[in-house]
Amino acid sequence: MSASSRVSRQELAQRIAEDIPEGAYVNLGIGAPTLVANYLPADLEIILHTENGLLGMGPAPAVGSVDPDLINAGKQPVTALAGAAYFHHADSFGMMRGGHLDICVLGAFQVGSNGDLANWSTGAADAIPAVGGAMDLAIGARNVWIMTDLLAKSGESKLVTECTYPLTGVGCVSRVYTDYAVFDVIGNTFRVRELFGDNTVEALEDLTGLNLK
Amino acid sequence: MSASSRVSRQELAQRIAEDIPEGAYVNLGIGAPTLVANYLPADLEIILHTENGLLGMGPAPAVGSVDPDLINAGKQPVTALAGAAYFHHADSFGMMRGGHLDICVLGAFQVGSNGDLANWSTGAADAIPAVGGAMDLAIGARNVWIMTDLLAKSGESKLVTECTYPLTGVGCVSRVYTDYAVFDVIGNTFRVRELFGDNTVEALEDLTGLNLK
Amino acid sequence: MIDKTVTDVAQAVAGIADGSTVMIGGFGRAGQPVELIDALIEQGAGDLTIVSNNAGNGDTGLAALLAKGRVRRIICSFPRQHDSWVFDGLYRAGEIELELVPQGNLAERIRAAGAGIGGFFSPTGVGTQLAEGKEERTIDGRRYALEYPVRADYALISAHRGDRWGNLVYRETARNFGPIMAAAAGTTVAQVDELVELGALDPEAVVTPGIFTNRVVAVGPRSWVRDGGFVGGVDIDGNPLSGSGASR
Amino acid sequence: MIDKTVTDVAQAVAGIADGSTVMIGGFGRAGQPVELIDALIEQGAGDLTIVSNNAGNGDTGLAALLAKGRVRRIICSFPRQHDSWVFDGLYRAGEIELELVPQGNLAERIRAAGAGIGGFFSPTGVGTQLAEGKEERTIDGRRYALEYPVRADYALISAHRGDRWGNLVYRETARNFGPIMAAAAGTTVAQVDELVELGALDPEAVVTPGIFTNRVVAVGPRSWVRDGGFVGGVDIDGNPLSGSGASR
Repeated sequence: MSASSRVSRQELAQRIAEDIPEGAYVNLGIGAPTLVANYLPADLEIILHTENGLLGMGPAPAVGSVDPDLINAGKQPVTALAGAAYFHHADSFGMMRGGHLDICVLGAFQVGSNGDLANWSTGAADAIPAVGGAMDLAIGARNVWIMTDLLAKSGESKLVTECTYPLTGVGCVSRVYTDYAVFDVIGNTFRVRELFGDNTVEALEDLTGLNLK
Repeated sequence: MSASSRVSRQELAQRIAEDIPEGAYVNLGIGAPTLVANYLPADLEIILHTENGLLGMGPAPAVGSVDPDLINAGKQPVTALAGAAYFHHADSFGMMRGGHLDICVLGAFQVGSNGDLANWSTGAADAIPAVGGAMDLAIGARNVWIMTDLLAKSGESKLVTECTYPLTGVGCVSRVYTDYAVFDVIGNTFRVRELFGDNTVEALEDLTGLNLK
Repeated sequence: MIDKTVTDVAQAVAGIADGSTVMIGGFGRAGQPVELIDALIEQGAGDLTIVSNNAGNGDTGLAALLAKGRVRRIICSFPRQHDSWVFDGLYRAGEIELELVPQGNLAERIRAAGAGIGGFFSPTGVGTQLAEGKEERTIDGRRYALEYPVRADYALISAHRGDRWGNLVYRETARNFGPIMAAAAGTTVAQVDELVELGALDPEAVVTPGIFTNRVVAVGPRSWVRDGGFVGGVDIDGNPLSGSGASR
Repeated sequence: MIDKTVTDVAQAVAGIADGSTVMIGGFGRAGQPVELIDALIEQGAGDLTIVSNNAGNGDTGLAALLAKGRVRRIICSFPRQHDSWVFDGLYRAGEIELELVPQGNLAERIRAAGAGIGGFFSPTGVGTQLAEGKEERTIDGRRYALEYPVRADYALISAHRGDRWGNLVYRETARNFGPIMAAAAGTTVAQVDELVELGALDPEAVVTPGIFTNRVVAVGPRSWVRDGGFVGGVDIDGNPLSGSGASR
């Protein structure tokens, strides 16, 4: 598989942004998914939710205009758009848990073909555990999309038949955007939705060890 | 028992008002308990809650200044004091259920010596049922005080060993203000706290059929 | 551009199907979406389940909807009022089902639906007729009954001001059920006195964020408010003091 | 006259006993009651259970409280941060107990305590390690686990403005846990940037009604706000941009 068959993280963010329709309420998870915001078309109104208590989140402020009271879930400075609203944590997570968000984009350690997601803990014995809003996000949006490299640094596929890492949520993922291809999770299997570059389904089967047909 | 031994409804309201300390958060139920507001000392700050969504309720407005958006739980026009706050029904009843109100004053059909309260339904077969906030109020304040005539129009005691009317709340009443005397509910019995006029415990025992000693 | 505004109340209530569950905001006159209720009557949907604190009074609004036989079932806390003759008659005739719910449980069950809570243990009503048959549990020495969410296909609510994203603010105790119903319905329709520009509502003071609102329709100012200020001159039902009571 | 204001942070945290459960507001720097935490350290209470989204970072604030060995147990959602070395060390040494709770469950459990809910079924965490041992139930086809309220003896929170009745408003995302913690504690202590006259806060926009607040202490304006307006000039921790980082 040549490197040219893989899209960059920025290209992937852009690809995801293209799939978000105007009017959608969207939560972009900490890390790579945050990049998606950079590619949302300026002429479309897409409303970003940050679970620490803001709908209508805008881009990062200039350096001198950082407001420590106005941050996102990643504790980075943000701004608020006209039409924004603030609320407390119980209201914010109720918004999520209650199924009001259209799309949430998250990172992953592993995604199971049954839609299970593992993204909060590697299960390492000496790790300091921390979960934050990961589990709430995983079950909280109507569509949970994953943005991830297809392969872990070790070369193993992050798409698996069954997750071996501790789960974040059960059966919650509907789509996975990777650097090789986009997959839908349908009926307990991964289906290739879109291939990037010269990737083929067969080549992805080799890489992942999954039956993708 | 002479009529002079009974206090009027207004006197009883005044008597109750005397027992409410400054700084208390108080809900006055629909009907007679509403009268208590008229006797709260003007120089003391006592904060009235109305469960339809207001803390810091003030007196009724003048006729031309009635605001249909600003009402109490009895759907009567009220005003809001400086320092008031509005909130929605879930927050308002959470305030009550969560034990944040100091005192709630309610009417009663019957009060049991175990503190049970019946005040929402006579159980009549053809009655249209309606409960409103009665049950939430009954269990919702740290101190539930009852304001009532001691005797029903039929002459029967409203203080009973066990309620026969449908219950509003179980074991929730701590004190009963009647036109004859004030009673505390302690350890599954009524204890006379204060006698009005020339009432005696013995005379009240005759009237109620209860052991009050 | 997101624009949730619709131009008239007929559009606002379009699509409500027979058999729907419809929440109707308000407590007394305050917060009652009177224009939307009238539009629902006009629209014609029947076999409805209504969720509302009261069951209508007089011969207008919810009472008129009931009188036309459009309501199969009502979930409410206080159907009986001095002028609830329409409901009373239907109830006595066995022509309407009633689920009577203590007001705070009703509010919390609606809130639970909006917040994705599957059920909760409430102390209200425990040991009374209204908790009969419910699962009971003692937790930390207090008795509770298990209550389930109440959700709806549509919520019809009344707010004071709104913008094209559906952000809403209310006025005084007219807030009552609006914010929780907005979150508990598949489609939330808000009538507002006034539409304002996006950004005109203070984001610190927005009570219902637009995410909960699907349609917004302006119905014009309440008669007791002029240019944003309270002017009074009405009775508790909003009828002019000097008038004949002919207004709704 | 009701006056919940106290003149200094020492009075604000007076009476917190060893063994207390103390909620501490804030998410990141936003809404962190830094002056109250410092006062709590000074006050000396130990054997504490802390409820807070994070477990401290750097060497100040909550981390300093931990470093002094005052905390027996912490209930939080995200203890691990790049600079949470104090917590990390204590945790690895087995010197602090951790109850890890998904952030939304933590928020809802705190809210339940304030609202008198005995327990609730949440879909969050079901099927994961963090719901192991919890009672599970399928309701309307969705799996839920039973969660219990989290309450506290004290809540230490930070708000923007407050009055002598304890009414509070917050600023932007600094609102986070303040309102729900205020309702969930026996004694709620709020530090505010600014005390205002009773009536100065818009009753439509009060976020925490005074009923939930027991003590209010003014700590002076945030350095990035002047005369009520945002002026910036700080980093995300509130340190002056041009400064040496010596400020807290």
